Amino acid sequence: MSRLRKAYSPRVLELFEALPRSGDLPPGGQVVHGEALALDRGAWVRFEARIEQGHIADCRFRAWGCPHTLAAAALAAERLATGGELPDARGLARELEAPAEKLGRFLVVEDAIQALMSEMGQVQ
Amino acid sequence: MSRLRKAYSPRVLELFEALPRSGDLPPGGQVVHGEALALDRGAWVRFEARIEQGHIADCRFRAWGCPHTLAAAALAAERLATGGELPDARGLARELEAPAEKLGRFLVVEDAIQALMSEMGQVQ
Amino acid sequence: MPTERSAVYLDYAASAPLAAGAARAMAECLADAGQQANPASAHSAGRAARVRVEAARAQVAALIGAPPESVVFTSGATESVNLAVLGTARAAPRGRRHVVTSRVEHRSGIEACRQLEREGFEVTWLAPAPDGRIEAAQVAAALRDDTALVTLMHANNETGALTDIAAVAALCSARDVPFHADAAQSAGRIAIDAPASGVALMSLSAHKLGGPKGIGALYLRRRPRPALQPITFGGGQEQGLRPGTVPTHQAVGFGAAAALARESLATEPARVRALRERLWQALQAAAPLWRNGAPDPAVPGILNVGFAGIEGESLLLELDGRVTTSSGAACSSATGEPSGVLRALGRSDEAIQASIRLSLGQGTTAAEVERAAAAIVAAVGRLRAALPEGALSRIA
Amino acid sequence: MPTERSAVYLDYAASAPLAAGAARAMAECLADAGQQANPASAHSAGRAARVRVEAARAQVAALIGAPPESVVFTSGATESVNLAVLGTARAAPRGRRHVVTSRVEHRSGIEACRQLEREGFEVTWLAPAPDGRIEAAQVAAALRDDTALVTLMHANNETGALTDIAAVAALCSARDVPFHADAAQSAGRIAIDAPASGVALMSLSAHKLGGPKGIGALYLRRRPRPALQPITFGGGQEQGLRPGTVPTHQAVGFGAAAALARESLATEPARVRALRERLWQALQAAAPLWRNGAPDPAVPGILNVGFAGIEGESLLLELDGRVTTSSGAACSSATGEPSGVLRALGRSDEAIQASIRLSLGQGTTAAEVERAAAAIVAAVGRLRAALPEGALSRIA
Ligand SMILES: Cc1ncc(COP(=O)(O)O)c(C=O)c1O
Ligand SMILES: Cc1ncc(COP(=O)(O)O)c(C=O)c1O
Repeated sequence: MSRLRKAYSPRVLELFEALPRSGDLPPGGQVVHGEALALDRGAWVRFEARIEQGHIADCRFRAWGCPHTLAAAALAAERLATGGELPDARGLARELEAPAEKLGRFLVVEDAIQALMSEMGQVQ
Repeated sequence: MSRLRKAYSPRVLELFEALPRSGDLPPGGQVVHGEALALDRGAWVRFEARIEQGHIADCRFRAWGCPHTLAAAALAAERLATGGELPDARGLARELEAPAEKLGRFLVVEDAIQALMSEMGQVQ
Repeated sequence: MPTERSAVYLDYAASAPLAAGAARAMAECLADAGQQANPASAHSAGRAARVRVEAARAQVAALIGAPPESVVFTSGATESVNLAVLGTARAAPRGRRHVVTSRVEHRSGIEACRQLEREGFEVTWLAPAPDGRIEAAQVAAALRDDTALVTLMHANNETGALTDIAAVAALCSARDVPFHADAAQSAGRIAIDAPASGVALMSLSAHKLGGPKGIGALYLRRRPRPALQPITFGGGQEQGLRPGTVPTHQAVGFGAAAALARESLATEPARVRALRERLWQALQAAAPLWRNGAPDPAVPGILNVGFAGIEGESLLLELDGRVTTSSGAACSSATGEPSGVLRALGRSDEAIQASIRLSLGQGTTAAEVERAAAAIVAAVGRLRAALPEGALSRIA
Repeated sequence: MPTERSAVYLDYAASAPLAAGAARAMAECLADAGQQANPASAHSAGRAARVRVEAARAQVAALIGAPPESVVFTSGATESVNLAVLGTARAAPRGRRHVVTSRVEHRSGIEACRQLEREGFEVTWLAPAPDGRIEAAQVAAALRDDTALVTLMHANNETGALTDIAAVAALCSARDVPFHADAAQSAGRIAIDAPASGVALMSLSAHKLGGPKGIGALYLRRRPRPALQPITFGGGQEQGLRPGTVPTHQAVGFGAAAALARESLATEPARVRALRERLWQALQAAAPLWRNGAPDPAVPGILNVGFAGIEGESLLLELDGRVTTSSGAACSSATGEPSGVLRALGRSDEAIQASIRLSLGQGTTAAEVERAAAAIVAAVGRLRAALPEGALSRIA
């Protein structure tokens, strides 16, 4: 493994390389969005989720940021889509084995999730 | 040739290595001495000459000093013994291709020659 | 099993690979016990080492058209710049407490001038034009009766922009002000004649021109010789300006690299410049993008380019194993601070983060340029595919 | 054709030959393009270089029993000493303007303290006892409420005399005064535990212990950490204390040599000491002679010896090609000044000129010692045969 890659956990690399659930949902159904942006903290994240019977049936993300940010957004989209526990910044950091200085970016991810949730609450 | 040797002219090396006419005259005959010493200038030179019919018939030297000083003393002893022109400090420096900072030592050699000459003058 | 293709090295501005001839000369020197004595020693072994050091000094001096006595070895350009800046200012006549420099200097120049501020000097920090250049006219306007020193880089390490050092030197000479040029990024890459340029002092780094890391040089004009207070004190080595045992193998490697660089000056600058422009053309496939700094006047090997919507750390990870390059200045990337040079050019923090410095050199080939461009275009494309709407125009 | 036998190298105190293991590690590093990036760069190649640098730092630190974070790389002990002396004094609390040092320091220590005098510090210059040692009691007597720094060498470079650095450190710690020990001549030659000794700072030089020239290190105690003002400014390398690109191959060579030296500490000191005493015995054939400094406490490899009636330059020329050694300190022999250390021991100028420093190390063998002694005895004999009467007693 290259030296630069060693600066990231295997999970971050895996998610960064595949960027699963990046892009847009296939058209159709009821869709909600959640976006948060803090350019000065180096992150911009947007989720898009299809709602079926009050639950998230599918989810995608788009993001601008460092590898940790992209990985965290991908991980969060996966959790949102599969109905896992709602990820928060600290949980993401733990799961991605991220250094402390990245927490600010994970908070942006958390904010985007919160925005999604609040839009979901409104449409119901 | 070694690098250190390159700091000296071939003539200096030749004289330093052989130190011709160093030591004492064979006993006998009329002998005069000339000595000069300037430890702070790094030189101490003593000539011994056998006088025959008012002329120097043989000459030896003893010296403490750097290679140039020893070479100059040897060269001077040779000149004194063979009746060549009386060497002075500048002449020695030229002949030995010595750097300027050695002149002080050659002046000690010159002083020793002068001392020898003046003792010669007195005994005659 | 497919063999892994090695990454294209486009980070010559951070450090050039050691030239094969320099590596050979160093290895010889390190293997030869006869050259390992202290070059300050009087004995033959010491003298042998000294002869090698002096030959190397002549090679380095020749690279900038200077006599060997005008070159002092240091541990690198960082030390050269510090010695020049701190040394000249501290040795300035009483009452001369003003220094002229720019905001786009290498960190060694910036920090040395900040230290002078702490010592009570007043520093004028010139700002570059949008093309990254500092103009002689700006220096003319900044010079004062109490100016002790003007210090400017010859070529900028991030944009490659060149300063007209002869014009600055003429202005300074007319007012008896010593002018120091940091030529770490230009020496060996373009032709330099230090004495003809009129600069009082010039800093060089070996590892930017194919020599080893850990050695540099400071050129001092012979007449009038600039007054200099050393920054370290000890044995009388290097004309009393830079004490410490001179590392023979390092000097030999620097000398060999300087000689090779000098030979290449007839052809390399044009070749490297053409490759750089070819790279720029090939990168158009990754538009929208922009160039930080102008192609001319500049050293031939630096292309600083920003890609709309891109975040530097992700781009570097995406390029890992394919293209070796730097975001921001290599010298500051250890600290993770955004580039002060690009900021001085008026770029936003996001635009700075979206920029990488691609730097080419002696070993760079056309095939490598194509390979690197393809890798970059692909990487930018993949990252952009995941961007939120609006990011392309906002991150620019 | 007779082959010329190579000269016996007895100048380890000026510079030790590069250890084969260190040369190999450096050559590998220089040949491997993967290790040639700037170790400050973020990319994989830069990280690879950084890993090598950090491994080397750990090796150097281990030699003195210290944690890696406490070691900063410099360009050599001259720079380390300057950084420690100037850096500590300049960073001292207001009102602390007094420095304690000795007359027998290496020129880097002497000149750095002279610079402090120029900056307004008051310096106490301790004089050694006739055996060349500085005693802790002298330091105790010199310490004042306004003392900013005590700086002393651990082993003297001309006589080998050792200072009891733990005793000095204890005195200094009790008064909150940082103590810097210049261990350039002791590190790798005798066991050192820097943290246990309590010194605040310690200077090391790679080329005195089998590493390359042009790299050194400064140890900084972790707690309490001595305050230090850098002497050069720039990128944040080396904890912000010593900017400039860290030369990977140099660090690697230093590390390898330190590791080898560390392994050898179990046996080498006793072996080298025995060889030194054997040399001293063999030289008795050239009596009248004297020893400058005492055999103990001292580093094992240095024998400073004077021969009545001998002039150093002539002796060195006579020994040329047979024994490589120095008259006076190698570091000052470029300037031709007589040794200040021997003068501080009370020797006359003539006695100093009659002295040479024979220094042994890792590569020295018993056969070499015999060969060197025979050559020296013969050389002394030939020069004495030409001495004026009285010179033997006068030049002593
Ligand atoms: C313009 C400029 N000056 C100075 C330096 C410092 O050079 P060195 O690494 O030799 O200390 C660099 C490179 O880092 C540079 O680009
Ligand atoms: C005691 C001592 N300190 C410092 C130095 C300077 O070491 P360097 O050659 O690494 O600058 C030396 C050697 O010259 C020395 O013997």
